[in-house]
Amino acid sequence: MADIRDLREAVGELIHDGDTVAMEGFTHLIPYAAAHEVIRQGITDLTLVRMTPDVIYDQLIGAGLVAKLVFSWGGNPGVGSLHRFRDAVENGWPRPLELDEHSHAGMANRYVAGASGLPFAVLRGYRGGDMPERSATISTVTCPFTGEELAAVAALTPDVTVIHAQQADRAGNVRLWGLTGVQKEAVLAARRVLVTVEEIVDELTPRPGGLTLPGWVVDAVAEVPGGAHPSYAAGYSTRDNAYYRDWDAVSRDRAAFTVWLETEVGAGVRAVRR
Amino acid sequence: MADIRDLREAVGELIHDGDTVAMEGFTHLIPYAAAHEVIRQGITDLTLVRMTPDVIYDQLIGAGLVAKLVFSWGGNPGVGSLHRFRDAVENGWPRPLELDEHSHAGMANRYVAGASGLPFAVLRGYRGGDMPERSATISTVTCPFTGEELAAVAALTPDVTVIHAQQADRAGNVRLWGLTGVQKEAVLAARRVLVTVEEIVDELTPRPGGLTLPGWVVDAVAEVPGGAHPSYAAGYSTRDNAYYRDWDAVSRDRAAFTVWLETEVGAGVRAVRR
Amino acid sequence: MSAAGGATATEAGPDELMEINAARALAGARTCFVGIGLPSTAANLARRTTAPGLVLIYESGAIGAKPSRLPLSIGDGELADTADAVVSVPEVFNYWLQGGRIDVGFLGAAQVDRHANVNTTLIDRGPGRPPGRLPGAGGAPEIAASCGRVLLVVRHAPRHLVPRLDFVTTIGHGSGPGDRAGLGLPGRGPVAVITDLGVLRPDPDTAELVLTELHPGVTVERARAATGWPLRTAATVTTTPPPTPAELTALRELKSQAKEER
Amino acid sequence: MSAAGGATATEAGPDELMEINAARALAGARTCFVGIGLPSTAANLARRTTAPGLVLIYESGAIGAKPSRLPLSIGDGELADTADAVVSVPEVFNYWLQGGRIDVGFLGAAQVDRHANVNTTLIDRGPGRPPGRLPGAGGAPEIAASCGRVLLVVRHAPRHLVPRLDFVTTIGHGSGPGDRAGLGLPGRGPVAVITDLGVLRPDPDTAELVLTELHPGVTVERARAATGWPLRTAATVTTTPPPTPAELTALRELKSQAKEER
Repeated sequence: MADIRDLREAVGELIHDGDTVAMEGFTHLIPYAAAHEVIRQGITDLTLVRMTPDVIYDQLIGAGLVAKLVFSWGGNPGVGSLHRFRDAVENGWPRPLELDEHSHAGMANRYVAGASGLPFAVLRGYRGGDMPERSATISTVTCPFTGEELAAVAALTPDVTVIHAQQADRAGNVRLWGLTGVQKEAVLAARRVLVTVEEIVDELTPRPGGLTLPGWVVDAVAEVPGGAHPSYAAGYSTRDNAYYRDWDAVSRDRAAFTVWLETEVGAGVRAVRR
Repeated sequence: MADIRDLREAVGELIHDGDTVAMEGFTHLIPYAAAHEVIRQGITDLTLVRMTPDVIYDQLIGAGLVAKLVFSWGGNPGVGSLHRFRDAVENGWPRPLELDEHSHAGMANRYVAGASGLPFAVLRGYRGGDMPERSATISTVTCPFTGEELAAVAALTPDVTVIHAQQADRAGNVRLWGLTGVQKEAVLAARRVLVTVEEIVDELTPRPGGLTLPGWVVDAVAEVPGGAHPSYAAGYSTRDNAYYRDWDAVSRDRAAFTVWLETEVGAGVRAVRR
Repeated sequence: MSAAGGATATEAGPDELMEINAARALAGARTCFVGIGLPSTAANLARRTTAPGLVLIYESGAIGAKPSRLPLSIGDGELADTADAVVSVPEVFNYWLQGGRIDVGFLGAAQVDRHANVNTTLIDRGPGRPPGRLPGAGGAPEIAASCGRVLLVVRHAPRHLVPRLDFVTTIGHGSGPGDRAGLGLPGRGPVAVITDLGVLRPDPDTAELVLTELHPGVTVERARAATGWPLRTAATVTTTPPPTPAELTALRELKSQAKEER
Repeated sequence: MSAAGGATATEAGPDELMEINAARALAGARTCFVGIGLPSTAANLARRTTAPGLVLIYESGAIGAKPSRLPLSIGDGELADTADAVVSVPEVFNYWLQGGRIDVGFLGAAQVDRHANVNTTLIDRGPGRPPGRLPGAGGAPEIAASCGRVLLVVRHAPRHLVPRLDFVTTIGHGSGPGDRAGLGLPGRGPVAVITDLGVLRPDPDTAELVLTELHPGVTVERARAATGWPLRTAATVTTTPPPTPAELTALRELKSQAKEER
């Protein structure tokens, strides 16, 4: 069963320098508070995995903690570019950022393979484009029945997956509802799992369209009300669209970002250790 | 959008001699009424697909309508053998029955491949046993990343899938809840889909743990209260366990079965046409 | 209400006409795979005008979403609340998109070439400079592969309509007729590139994008000057019908609701 | 209440002791993949005795089912109603079983050979007669492959414990040590064959099933006579501890509830 923990302790125990970390959430339920705790603790040399590395990963990349990004779409949804991401890729600031780049279908299936204990997944994808030759995790297999050549993508098995959910009970059973994205697969693909929740309740109420992750597939649960802000938690909060818009100006400028990091997160930009 | 139809008409229009037909439901929500309508209409030379061909398929096989069975476990759950199935396999009565035999994991993944528009699925299965050499739909693929050899199973794409659900609305949107088994995959893998429902309602109420199949993936919906009997429909009925127990005696004897078929379904045993 | 550039209270600006044209292109479609931004605007406008029964499928997992206002993001709560079904992201891509259940996909692009191939990955900025980074593929390669047909929406300018892509993110028609079949791409691929000047469509014989439609008042010469390759014209170039008052009202209502909520 | 053959109000019959032994074998397990019949009886008994926190996973999709009575079928409504989560059948097999999340799997068998391989497919009935048909594999091949360990439960008789299988449905230990690793089977495979006379376990060196435990009053000779191959005994053969009153009461309550509902 999952331990109910303080966020600081849980992050410190579960996430280590050099880990491959997936923080998932498709616009909804993005685990910002946990990411900020990673920044505060200066956990670095991370390989970050996420289908849509939006502002949450822009912040981690800008803080200098990320060596590699595995992703399929990196933008600030509805606003524009991720400037810290671009600065790292284009200019190596504050450190170079290695990329492993996929399509959404490929990333989703990589998590499915990880959750299924398989080394790869099959899809009809990537055909004819330039992506396969840039990635060591895209290959092909031939159907033994039809002879069709299909794309194969390597399984994702993060060291740690972090998600935010609405509720957990005291045994660490986790309940989330609304758009639940690829979170179940990201959790089941990972070696260790940290879940922040809006609320710990005595009993989880069944609810339409939700899903439950049993406590025995979760390592730690931390109660962090508002832990998805500026994204939202259906039933608890709405998306802070102004934050995403304002991020554009903050993130365009290294100095403005550095001030933001110090004042809002309480951390400095890290140099590359290695 | 799905047409709301009379069961007799819907079966007659959607299911044809020689079709590959999947009637799914894992103990729960088994579409018996539709199967009995198939028997009454004498639709024959069928290839039947089902993970657990229980009493519903024993009845179709005994009626002489089935040329081939694709399955993973053929028994009367909690009671014993399927005697009509055994009589067909062991003695060719009333006609020989070709088998394509899989494990549950293989069958489930064959539906997944069909639903996904892929020609095959991959699993870590069948290793070391005698099943692969008896089936043309089990093969292997090699992981291009790790070199591991895994089982490949051919996609299932039934001509028709038939399921029973609790409710549909007037646009043919279907809602089922409780144990929903492999029904979504069986529906999405099929070329045509017939759903019988306990009730047609003005509006589908969201409900925990349920799933909705949009009307535009369903060809016809027929209102058939009790259409899953002797299996059950959670929220509407309970399983008629006595029926399953009594089936053992009815089905052990060809004459008793023939009487049952005439009196309960209103049909005779069919000779092989071809 | 501040209407888009060139628009007045009763006349559409070029961006508005592009959006309305995109919605019109959904007439007759049953299902549409919707990305956020202009595709979402067009699809939601279509539900209010040309395609009232259109089923919207968002890659975030909402199937049959019926938002009462324009969603601000692909994961907007309104999408889940109004959907017929909410499924996982892998299921959207595997069972619904790859399963061949979606009629129309919309794609935006940084670069489109003359065979409607798309780049959303990076921009070459010349020797000695690192390429400019774009968001990447998202769902585009598989949307373009598996939807029944694809609509591209892009502003008409030489930097968007280019002779050669800096990176091939997504195949449209490859290098010409037969390429899609050779690659085993199930859908028909791009059938139109809708711009703020008009519409390009693939020539039936060569699969090269040719000018088939111009907004009122736009000349062929202007469209050619805004295209990065020598743009050919179809035998007949039609003029985009001006928006009906109903179209314009519906579009502006949608967009003003979204603005107010920001 | 009609107790099982040989049982009295305070003493267990051989079937009851087999069921209680199966429940005991679940002590320390966190998760169990449950088939209907004896495995379900044992797993539900374990939840009431040796393993109160045991998570029951049914192949019908119920994860963490906590039935208040013995389910009559694998798709019993009680399973969904009491489960922590209900998932699809493909998800059970892919994410939960193949994903390596299940400690113990139970299997029944028509035939078990000396290396704990299993036949549930067909029985050879001699020349000129077609083989007798059994239900088939069900979940067994992948349960035996992927669960941390496997318990086989079978009546002790020469027709069930055979020198050679008529069909290899499910691999236990293949032809001996190293075979599982060679086949890439992730779990440890069968660790015990629980019968109505005692328990066979694989010899640590040869992986051959040897007699390690006998029910009270059962002799080695009787077990040997009921085994289809020359059965060896472990260095020490223990005697199954008689059931505690709590075990016997819990078992009989479970089974009488099930009978009443029939």
